[in-house]
Amino acid sequence: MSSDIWTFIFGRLSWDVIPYYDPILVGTFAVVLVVGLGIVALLFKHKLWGYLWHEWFTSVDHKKVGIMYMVLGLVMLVRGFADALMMRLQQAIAFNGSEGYLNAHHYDQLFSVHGVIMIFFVAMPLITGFMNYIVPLQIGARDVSFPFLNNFSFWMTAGGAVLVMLSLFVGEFAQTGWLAFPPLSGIENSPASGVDYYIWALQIAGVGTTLSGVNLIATIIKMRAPGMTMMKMPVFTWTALCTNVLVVASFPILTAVLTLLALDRYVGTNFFTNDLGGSPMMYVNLIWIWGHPEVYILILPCFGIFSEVASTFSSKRLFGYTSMVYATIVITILSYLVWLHHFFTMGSGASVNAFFGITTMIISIPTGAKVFNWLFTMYKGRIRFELPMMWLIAFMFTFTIGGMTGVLLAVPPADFVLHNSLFLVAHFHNVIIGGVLFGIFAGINYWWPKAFGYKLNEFWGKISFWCWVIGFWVAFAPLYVLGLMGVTRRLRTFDDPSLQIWFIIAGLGALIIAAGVAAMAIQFAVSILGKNKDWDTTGDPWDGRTLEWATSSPPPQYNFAFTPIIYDNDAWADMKKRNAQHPTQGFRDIHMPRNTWAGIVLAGLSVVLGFALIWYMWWLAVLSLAGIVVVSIMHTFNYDRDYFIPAEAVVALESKRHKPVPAGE
Amino acid sequence: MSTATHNQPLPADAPAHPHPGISGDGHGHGTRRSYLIGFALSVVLTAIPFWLVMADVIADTTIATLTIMAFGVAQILVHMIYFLHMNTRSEGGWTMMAAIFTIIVIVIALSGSLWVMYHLNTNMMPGHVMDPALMM
Amino acid sequence: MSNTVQAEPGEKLEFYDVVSHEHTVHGSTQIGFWLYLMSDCLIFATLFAIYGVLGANFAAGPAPADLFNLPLVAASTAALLLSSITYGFAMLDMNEGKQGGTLAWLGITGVLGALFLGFTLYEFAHLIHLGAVPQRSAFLSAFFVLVGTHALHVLFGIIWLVTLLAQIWLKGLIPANQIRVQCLSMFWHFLDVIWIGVFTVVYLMGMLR
Amino acid sequence: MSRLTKLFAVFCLSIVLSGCNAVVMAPAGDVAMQQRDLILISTFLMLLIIVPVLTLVVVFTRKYRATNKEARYEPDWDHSTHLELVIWAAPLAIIICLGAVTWVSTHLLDPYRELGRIAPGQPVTPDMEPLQVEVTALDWKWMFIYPQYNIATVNELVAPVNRPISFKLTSSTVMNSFYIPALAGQIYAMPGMQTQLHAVVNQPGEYRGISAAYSGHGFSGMHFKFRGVDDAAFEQWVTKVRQAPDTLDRARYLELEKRSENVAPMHFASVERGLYTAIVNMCVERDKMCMSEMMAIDARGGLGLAGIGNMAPALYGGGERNRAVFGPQKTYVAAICTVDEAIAMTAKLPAIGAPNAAPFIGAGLRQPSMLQAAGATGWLTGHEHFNQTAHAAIL
Ligand code: HEA
Ligand code: HEA
Ligand code: CUA
Ligand SMILES: [Cu+2]
Repeated sequence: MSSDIWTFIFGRLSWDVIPYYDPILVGTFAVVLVVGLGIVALLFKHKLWGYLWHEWFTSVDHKKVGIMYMVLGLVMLVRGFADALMMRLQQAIAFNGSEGYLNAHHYDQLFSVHGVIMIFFVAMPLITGFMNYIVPLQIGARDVSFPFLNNFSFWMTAGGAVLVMLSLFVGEFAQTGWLAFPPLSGIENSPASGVDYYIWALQIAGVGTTLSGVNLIATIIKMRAPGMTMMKMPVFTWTALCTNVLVVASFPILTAVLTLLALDRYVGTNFFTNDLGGSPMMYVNLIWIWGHPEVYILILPCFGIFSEVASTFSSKRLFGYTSMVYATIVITILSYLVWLHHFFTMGSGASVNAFFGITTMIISIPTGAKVFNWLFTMYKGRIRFELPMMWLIAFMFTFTIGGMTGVLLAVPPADFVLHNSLFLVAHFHNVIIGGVLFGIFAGINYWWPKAFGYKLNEFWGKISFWCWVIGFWVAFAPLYVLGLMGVTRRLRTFDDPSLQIWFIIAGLGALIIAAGVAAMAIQFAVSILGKNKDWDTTGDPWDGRTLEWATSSPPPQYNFAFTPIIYDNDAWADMKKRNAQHPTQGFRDIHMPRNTWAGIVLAGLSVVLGFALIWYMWWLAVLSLAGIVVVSIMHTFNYDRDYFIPAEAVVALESKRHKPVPAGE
Repeated sequence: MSTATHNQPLPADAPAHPHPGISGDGHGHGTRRSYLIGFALSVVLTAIPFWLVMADVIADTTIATLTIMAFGVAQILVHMIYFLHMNTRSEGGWTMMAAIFTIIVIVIALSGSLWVMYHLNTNMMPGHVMDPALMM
Repeated sequence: MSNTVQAEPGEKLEFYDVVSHEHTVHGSTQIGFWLYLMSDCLIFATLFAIYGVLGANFAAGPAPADLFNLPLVAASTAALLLSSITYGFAMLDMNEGKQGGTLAWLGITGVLGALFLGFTLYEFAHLIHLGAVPQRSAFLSAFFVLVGTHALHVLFGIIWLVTLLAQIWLKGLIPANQIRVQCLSMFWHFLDVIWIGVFTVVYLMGMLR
Repeated sequence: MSRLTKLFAVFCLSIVLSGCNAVVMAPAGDVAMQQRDLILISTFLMLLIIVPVLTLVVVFTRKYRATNKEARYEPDWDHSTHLELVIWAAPLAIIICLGAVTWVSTHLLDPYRELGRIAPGQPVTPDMEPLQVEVTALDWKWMFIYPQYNIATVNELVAPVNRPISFKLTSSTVMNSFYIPALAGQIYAMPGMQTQLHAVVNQPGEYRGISAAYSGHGFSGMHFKFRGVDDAAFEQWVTKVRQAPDTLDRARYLELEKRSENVAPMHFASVERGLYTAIVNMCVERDKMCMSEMMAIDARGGLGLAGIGNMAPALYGGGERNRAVFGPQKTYVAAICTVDEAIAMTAKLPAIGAPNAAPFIGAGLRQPSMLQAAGATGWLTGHEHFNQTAHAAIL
């Protein structure tokens, strides 16, 4: 029977799952197709495939991997933002009996996919990108501990993103919210492919995230330059360490929980079902044990970025280094003690709620200490209002208020009226945009000259800055008000016409943000294409204080021809002050890891495996799994993983690039 | 996390430059003797709880449970020390640190989950008054 | 407090490591692998938490006392325990540079691991034959997944072990291979530790209930 | 700086108050009112430190801008023990106050707790018999059973003012959250489980009731009207519902339970005995074992190997309904007792008793008569102190 054969080959994949009836998606698909084909054609025309493959895709250089993470994050930002704009539009018009322009099937995917993309494929890649790029430089290392693993981790993250993007055109995404609570996400209530996309995209990306966490911790522990004790580590590196500790200690929980959900869906076990002893509440409990640390995973590196920015642009040592470090550690540990604040209203009783409410509030103490430390870093400084510094100031305003509303939500009886309301939505966008995104933008502006050798255009940067800050408040302040009006999240239509005005304002705010995004795109374009680029030959355009500024911009493959020796936690500022001279001779061969195709191939096979599992193509699943095993084993038989850059080449590079350190200050 | 290493002077071989060779960084080796001791201990620590349960030695379930768990913990420690060669020195104390942190997280997650779920269940599961006479 | 080293005026500090010893390739492998094990440990912790919470939800079906066969568990525990000491002997031989001994002890370890796996599979088959399938109750789901995940790890360990045998065979006890033997050793003993948790919590405490 | 502080406080307050239809800020029920007060109290407590922080941001960035060569510049000043102490102590102090407020209010406003008062100064008296409402969240509508009146409604909830209401909640398929912003905080409604909520409505009127936890495609339309009416009107309404043609028995419920969106209100003149208990126990289908029975059996160690086969095919919803690819046919555990026996044996979870008024002032938290003379019976000195500070800041 031909249908049997079809089912065997394609599982439950059929023409019906292609949403060709949806004009919005068809339009999107057309655009994606045209742009995609255009890019592919261009790459062929300029014969860039080989370049990309050899110089980027297979590269194990932490700097290139870092940049690839950033590109992935920025591309996915555009997707996540498109979703956000669509939601804003829908919510602005779906009044007075109007259904808006999106049906439930579509809208419910939108907020789920928006949350997933923004958290997993925007914020995570961006901060991982920074950590990858900056940490080895800041600790004076040649690369990360496990360069191959680094490349592999990146491709697994990218693989997850590919699956999410596929769900747009083949099948559907989950319609469950970004954490996919059962029983709603169980097979009975969500039989279609959406939740399976969710599960496998996150599983694949999760493997990458966990491994990159292991990698960066090992790097920070083992690869620090001589003299750099823990308490001389730059603050960004400290926050990176704590973030990755959080990653390694929380992502496995996500992996396990999603596996169990998958088992419920695929083999009919009863972990989170209503019947036969399952407990959906246990899923909620476990996923938040991961979920809460996750938000601190996002914010901690941004705290680090801001610490670097604060001291650099105040031309001053960071105030309270020690308390900064301890605050970071305290936040790390506390973040495991608060998860229940996401489900106060589930009914665990007053004592439990009060306990978790108070532990949650306690987090504002170390966070507050950090805020004050930044403040007193500026105190008695000489503040230069460059773009990163502007983002810092905007952050201090915005994040503090977002943090305050967070503490309000931590008061259980208050949360009983604010939980799942738009007030909550406003809270987390307030901390995520005002904290994480602003931090990332500060970081991009700050480290761009390091990565590419020239500063970003300031004019467009400022326009973008103002659009973002103003746009943010216009877009999200109304949500606070709406939350107080008792409006819940994830609503597609409204029947109270008096609410509409607020949604329209919020929509306008999102448009202002869009202008900010556009300005940022222009900023990048102008800076990249600009004829009279502001080339930086010193490697140290901001008068920086940490080691990444001690090498040229962009840094050579091996980062440092000579490993620096550290005496102070502002190592580079110290070297400048004491007039350290870069050696001009005594170069030696440098040992470097070799590029490898194994990472991208393994991740590719994982994507195929995920796709096969989503669509029940069992033969393909078995094949790709076997492929993964075989390739992995093959990879372990490859002992030839490194090579030496000969001293002469180093000398050539250095003489071309490395200017002697400018004396004094 | 790393309170132990704070502010310590640079160790003789700096972290960035581990000894060449493989077993340098203080990852302990066992000796034949230590392996055998560990093995003997774990045989004993396994046999006793099995015996306790299989021969129904302790009548009180709670005490029996606690005893068995104590044996389990003891044996885990034996394995960590004699087979995994855990000590405060290996890898500059980082293995120990990582293990301790993991244990803390596990304790929090396990006991927290049990605590939370216990309260959730008692607060919302319907009870049932069993009258044995009614059962079949 | 400033962390600056106060240099005496005129004292010359070295700012660059000119006499640099080269980075070793494998300097971070052990700590890295250990960190991975910690993350794996958390996966098991989650499964234990699930078992702790759902382990008594029999859905009016069978309970541990109806299903478990302690002598069988004792036998598989013995196999695993023995395999950890044989692995230990492999490590000792490796440290003494005895390739043959290493290979032999590793081989024995693998066989014992396979034996353990056989016991687990036998138990699963038996339960499924009885109808006590993972789908029957939350308790059975939690049981199968916890024990099954451990078994999967053992399977993975065996595959790794076989690969390693081939690599030692081909390349000898070169440093890269020694590192791998050490990592596998950590993995193997780690599985022991997990198994202690499993037989204590699942089997022994289950029989007590 | 103090002027700025004042300005900011007034600004915040005006935002809060100007949202005149911000129902959370101006609710109609005593419980929600206390929650509103708590929001205000906490916010003011936090502003005590947030406002100075924001002010310092402005002051420092202006004063220490690079172009201002007047300002002191100390590039190596990076530590001050005194300052660090203040930095950690100031948030700590606020959190200690807030933590105390949290601990007390969380217990007082526990939704499981019976009401101690129906309004400030009006304690609940023994002759006030709480109105009982059994709430079931269905896909995608709300069903209310009034056990004392043996009537039921869908998407319409009516309650007499100033009479305590005691809700019991459950759900048929997925998690929902029952929320009437004007009345009281929300609580989840979950299948196979029962949660509780106690509340009272003080002002007559019509309010919105919603589901606050996303539950699927029909979620946006899953709301209902909640009306607070006087006693006479309530009796009238009950009479009206009793005259409805429809009645609610198991069969009708199974039909009602099926998915539907934007459902108009419905009335049921009578309700089959034990229906709600059967819903909570997921044994509306007659041959299915009730949760309570199953849990009691499990507590005694299950049914042994014999129990394995004690399964019945899930007739309702079709045995094939969306089973896992590799899963078995959908089945459920067959009942041993009859459902009625099982229901009869199901124990009701008692609510937590009314708050013990002694350690706290009166019943429930104080009204935020923030600007009125502070009562002498302050239960928390920090709280009193705060009132004065806030007072001072606003004036
Ligand atoms: C990192 C996290 C993150 C970020 C940045 C955002 C950003 C935004 N979010 Fe979102 N949001 C979430 C995380 C995030 N969100 C989560 C977790 C949910 C919950 C999901 C759920 O309910 O399950 C949610 C839900 C959510 C909702 C649903 C509310 C509801 O439930 O009713 C809405 C409604 O409009 C919304 C809007 C927006 C808007 C307008 C932005 C804007 O601020 C968008 C900002 C724009 C950008 C971030 C794009 C910038 C682009 C660039 C800078 C790229 C430039 C580069 C090149 C050109 C190369 N978000
Ligand atoms: C980067 C992300 C991020 C960050 C940093 C935070 C930070 C905080 N969050 Fe937030 N939160 C989210 C992302 C984040 N959150 C997300 C995504 C959700 C929703 C998920 C979902 O449901 O989909 C959420 C939800 C959420 C809830 C659940 C609400 C509900 O579901 O009903 C709560 C409740 O306690 C909460 C609290 C807090 C607190 C107390 C902080 C604190 O860390 C804030 C600390 C900071 C400050 C307080 C400001 C600075 C401090 C001072 C100036 C010192 C003095 C201040 C005081 C003494 C008050 N958050
Ligand atoms: Cu049998 Cu109750
Ligand atoms: Cu949280």
